[in-house]
Amino acid sequence: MSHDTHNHAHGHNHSHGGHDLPFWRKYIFSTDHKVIGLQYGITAVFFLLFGFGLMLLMRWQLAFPKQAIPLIGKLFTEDGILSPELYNQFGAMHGTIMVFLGVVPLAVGAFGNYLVPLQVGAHDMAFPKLNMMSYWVYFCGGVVMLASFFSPNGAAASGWTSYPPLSVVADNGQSMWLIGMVFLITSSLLGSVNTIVTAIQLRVKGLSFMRWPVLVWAQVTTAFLLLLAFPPLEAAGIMQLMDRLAGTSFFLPSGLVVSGEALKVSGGGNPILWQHLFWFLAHPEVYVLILPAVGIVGEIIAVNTKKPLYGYKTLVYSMLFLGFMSFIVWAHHMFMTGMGVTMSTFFQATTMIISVPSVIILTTYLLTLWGASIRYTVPMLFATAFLPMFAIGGLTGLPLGLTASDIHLHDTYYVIGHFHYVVAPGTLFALMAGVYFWYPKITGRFMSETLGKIHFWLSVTAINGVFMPMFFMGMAGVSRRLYDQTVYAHGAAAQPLNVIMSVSAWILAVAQLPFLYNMAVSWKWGKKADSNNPWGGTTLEWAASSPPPHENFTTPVEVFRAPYEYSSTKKLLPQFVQEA
Amino acid sequence: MEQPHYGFWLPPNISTHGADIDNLISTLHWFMAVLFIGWGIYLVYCLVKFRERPGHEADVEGKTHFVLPKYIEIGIIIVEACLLIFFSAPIWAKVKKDFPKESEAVVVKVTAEQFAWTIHYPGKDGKFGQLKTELIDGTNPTGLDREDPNGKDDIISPNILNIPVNKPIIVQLNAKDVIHNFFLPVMRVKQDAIPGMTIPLWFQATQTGKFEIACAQLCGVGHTQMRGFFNVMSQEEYDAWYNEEEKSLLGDTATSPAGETK
Amino acid sequence: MGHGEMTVEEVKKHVKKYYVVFGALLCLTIVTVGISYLHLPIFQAIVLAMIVASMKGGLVAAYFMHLIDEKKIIYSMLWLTLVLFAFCMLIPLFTLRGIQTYS
Amino acid sequence: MSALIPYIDEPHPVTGVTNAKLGIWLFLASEVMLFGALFSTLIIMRSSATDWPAHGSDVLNVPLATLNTVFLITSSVTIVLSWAALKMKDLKKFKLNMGFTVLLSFGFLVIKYIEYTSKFHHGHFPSTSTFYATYFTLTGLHGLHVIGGIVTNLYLLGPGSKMWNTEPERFTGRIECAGLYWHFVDLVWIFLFPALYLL
Repeated sequence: MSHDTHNHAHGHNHSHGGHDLPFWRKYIFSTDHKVIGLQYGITAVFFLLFGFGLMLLMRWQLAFPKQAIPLIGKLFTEDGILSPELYNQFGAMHGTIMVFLGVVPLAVGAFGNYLVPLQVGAHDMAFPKLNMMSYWVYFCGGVVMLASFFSPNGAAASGWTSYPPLSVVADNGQSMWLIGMVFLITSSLLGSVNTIVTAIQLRVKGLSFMRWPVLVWAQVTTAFLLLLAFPPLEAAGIMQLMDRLAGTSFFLPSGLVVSGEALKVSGGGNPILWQHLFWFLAHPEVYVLILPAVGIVGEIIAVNTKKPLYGYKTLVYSMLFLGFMSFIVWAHHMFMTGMGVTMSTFFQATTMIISVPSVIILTTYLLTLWGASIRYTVPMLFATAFLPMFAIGGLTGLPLGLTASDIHLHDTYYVIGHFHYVVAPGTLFALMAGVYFWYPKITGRFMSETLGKIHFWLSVTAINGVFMPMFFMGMAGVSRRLYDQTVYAHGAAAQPLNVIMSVSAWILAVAQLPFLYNMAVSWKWGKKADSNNPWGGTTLEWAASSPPPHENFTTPVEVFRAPYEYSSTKKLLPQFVQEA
Repeated sequence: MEQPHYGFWLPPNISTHGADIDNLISTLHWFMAVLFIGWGIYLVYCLVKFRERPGHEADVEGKTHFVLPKYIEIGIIIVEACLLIFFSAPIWAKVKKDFPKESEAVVVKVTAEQFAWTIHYPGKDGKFGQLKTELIDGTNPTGLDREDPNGKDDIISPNILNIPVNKPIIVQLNAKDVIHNFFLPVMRVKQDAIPGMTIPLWFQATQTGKFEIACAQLCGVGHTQMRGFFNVMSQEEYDAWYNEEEKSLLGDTATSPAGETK
Repeated sequence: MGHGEMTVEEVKKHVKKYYVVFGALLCLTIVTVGISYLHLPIFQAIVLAMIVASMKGGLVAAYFMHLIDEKKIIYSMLWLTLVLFAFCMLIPLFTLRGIQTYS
Repeated sequence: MSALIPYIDEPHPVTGVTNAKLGIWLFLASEVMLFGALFSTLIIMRSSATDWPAHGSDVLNVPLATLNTVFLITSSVTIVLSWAALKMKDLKKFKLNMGFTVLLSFGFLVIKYIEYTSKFHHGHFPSTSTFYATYFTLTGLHGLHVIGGIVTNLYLLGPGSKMWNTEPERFTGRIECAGLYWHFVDLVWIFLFPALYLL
């Protein structure tokens, strides 16, 4: 901490801090939000690839049941065939890793950390040390999760939802899963406090709330969701740990008989309680996954259509409403627990209501395209693809949100198709768009357009090959999480779809190679960005130099207008430029 | 009894209430398709028409915007409300609330465990025998007390649910260990089997045939193997099977009062 | 809260208030323990205990945590939290009650 | 680096609060949800339990818990007095009051320890019944919060108080935040006490 806090307002002393720190303070235990953002990003990409890898292995078993995995199968089991034990572990860990260690850290940790302070014109996050701590707590959570694969009977295998009693009677990997989750939750809580305070308190002169870029709105809404929805899961996690380690019976009813033997617990608990507390988080979590993506896509569409976002205020209110409503729809995940008529009607109604702001958000983006002059850069391609993919994901939520149609579709591949459309070609595409879009800001260089286009077209084709067949498979009544669906007659009939999905998934994996190569190589050898604002962006991050220096802005910045406005010459005008 | 035909779409429906569900599903998908194709056409049109090219400037003032979306939005809300009020809620109420009288239905207990289903018929007396945890072993998966007068004639049918056609069936669903899900794809029946709770459900078959029971909730390592069968029989076949089972339980004295067979 | 600019006099006034609140809290503690020895029917007992607890909590929040005179941003955030808190308390209970079972 | 982060020691002109103040309230909001879930569990466990004691006082030690309530309430007063002392620029009085707070919280823990060990002696463990499971988990988590408060308060009493010499405003702000947290811990106990011991 410095001693001259009283002249804080206009950074006269940014010479110290960034340049004379030792390596480990500058790049490892850094308090600079940009370094932490990159740390989050790199770790999250690693976990995304890891979680994706688990699924690639599972997809072999699904496409070719009980056949040895070629080449690498022997690494996992003696005969090279993925065992059902491993299959369940991989399934549970795929979900956990993708959601809690991959997408959220990338969308909230990396993009939030890097961009929110820049977009509000701050020099850093409000609590830089806390920021560093959130990253390292997240890192520890990740290490615990990875380590759980090496516990005696492997990692958690009760699905990412960890429903008790199954998860309570499961092997030790589940305890590590819970401990890992406590770390991840703590990290998210610290991070969201930081994001909210930064966005609200450190706004630069002239930046009123209604001048926040959509990404800031999205990140703040997300932070509120994390802040208020995660604690119940933390409580539930602690209770499940108590059930597992201290022999309590929060989630264990009386009279359990597991593999022929009466369980020696007091009983009297309620397994459904876990589902309530879990989904109290996990439904808002869906919006935690999607809102940052909505924000990123909004920024990219505004810049690449070269016109203001249509209905900025409507968009903002929709996001806030969406965030609020996301807290009262959670039990639509639990229709099949025997829910009564009154409560199921309540949750169906809230679920139908929440579709309204989603449609409004999509509509504002679609309407922004009207009358635009669309520049097809790689980020814009991904952002454009986000729209129909998100639409499919959203629309297929309807039959799942209505109890009657959910009777047939609940817990089938239809569900998997639905939420993957939202999260994979939805959120992940938006995040990739974000990477391409802000890469020149982060490094001062562009990523290759050619490789980017190859990446885009391969990905968009392959990813639909993965997820589109799932709707048909779900219609056919094939349950999710099946090790080998050919056991069932209706499963065997739908099996060819599995082959299509698996092959598409492997193509999708190959399609990511140019992306990774592009990201790595462009850092040093990419085309140089000719200015601080190569895309013609309107928000504050484009006022900083590329890459932004340690304290972001070398000259004081000020905001003069709403984020997406145009000048008298009918061109988009940055927020930070005063019109002559 | 021929094999039902399965494919890439809804499996055949043989229940009385299933047609409503199928109707709702197809209505919903038509609605979704209309919306998606509408958006799609608009999107593609925009992407082509408003691409960046020489001589084309973005209309930053948004003068060309139209008011259609407002009506579309209102339309969507109305359609969703109708789907909920006129389709989903009544179907759910019918499935969950309008139970047939037990006297007119076949009542069975289904108990799920890792990784099998146990189907328990009350026998001729129409009363279920007591279940006692301490009696559970390999041959008695639910711990049925045969000493209990009500339990003597109870039929235990591992993994096979036999039911008569055109007669309502009431299932009392329970689980011994973890949460399972009792899923009859052709019957449009799905209900979590939750330990500690006995949850009722009902359905009525309209065709005979041999079908499958699937577990639709991850229940452990053998989840995929948790496959049961259900046979829908004609009333005569069903009665014949039932009497046969009773006979083998109680000997030829099946028709005599229960007390004598001790 | 505007306590940043408080004068010493104002602080002294506050301190007096703290002592009054302290006394009230002690009294209410005695009251709630006393009520519990009456062994009232469970419903009345719960209602009374929660009323007393809410009064105590209210005093702590209002005076010790200065919520009686706080900024709008804190209020709006806390209202949001309270609404969600209510959802978290009530909805699971209602839903669990709604499950029909035999037993 | 803090040089460039505004509103550390003076309130933001629009929101009217400092960064730390907003931050601690956000944190407390999340704590409200944490305990919300636990209280929700308490209600659900109780409403379905078969062997819940008719009165908590039948199985738990009410006099000790009442004493603990008094301890926590008193410590809440002393911590707010320590903040008022700083407002009056009286570091000594601050230290005295903060010292009392820490002492009282240790007293709370000691009593908790006595309660726990006597329960263990009588063979009552978290695994005994859902009542004990709830009792131990809720009071245990609350106890962890008390320990967290003690660590913070000890730091602010000891090495942390050096900040008074360089940045008095900021230090007062820190004490206010520590106080808010501590009052919250008190608040939770105010509800836990009747819910577990008296009902």
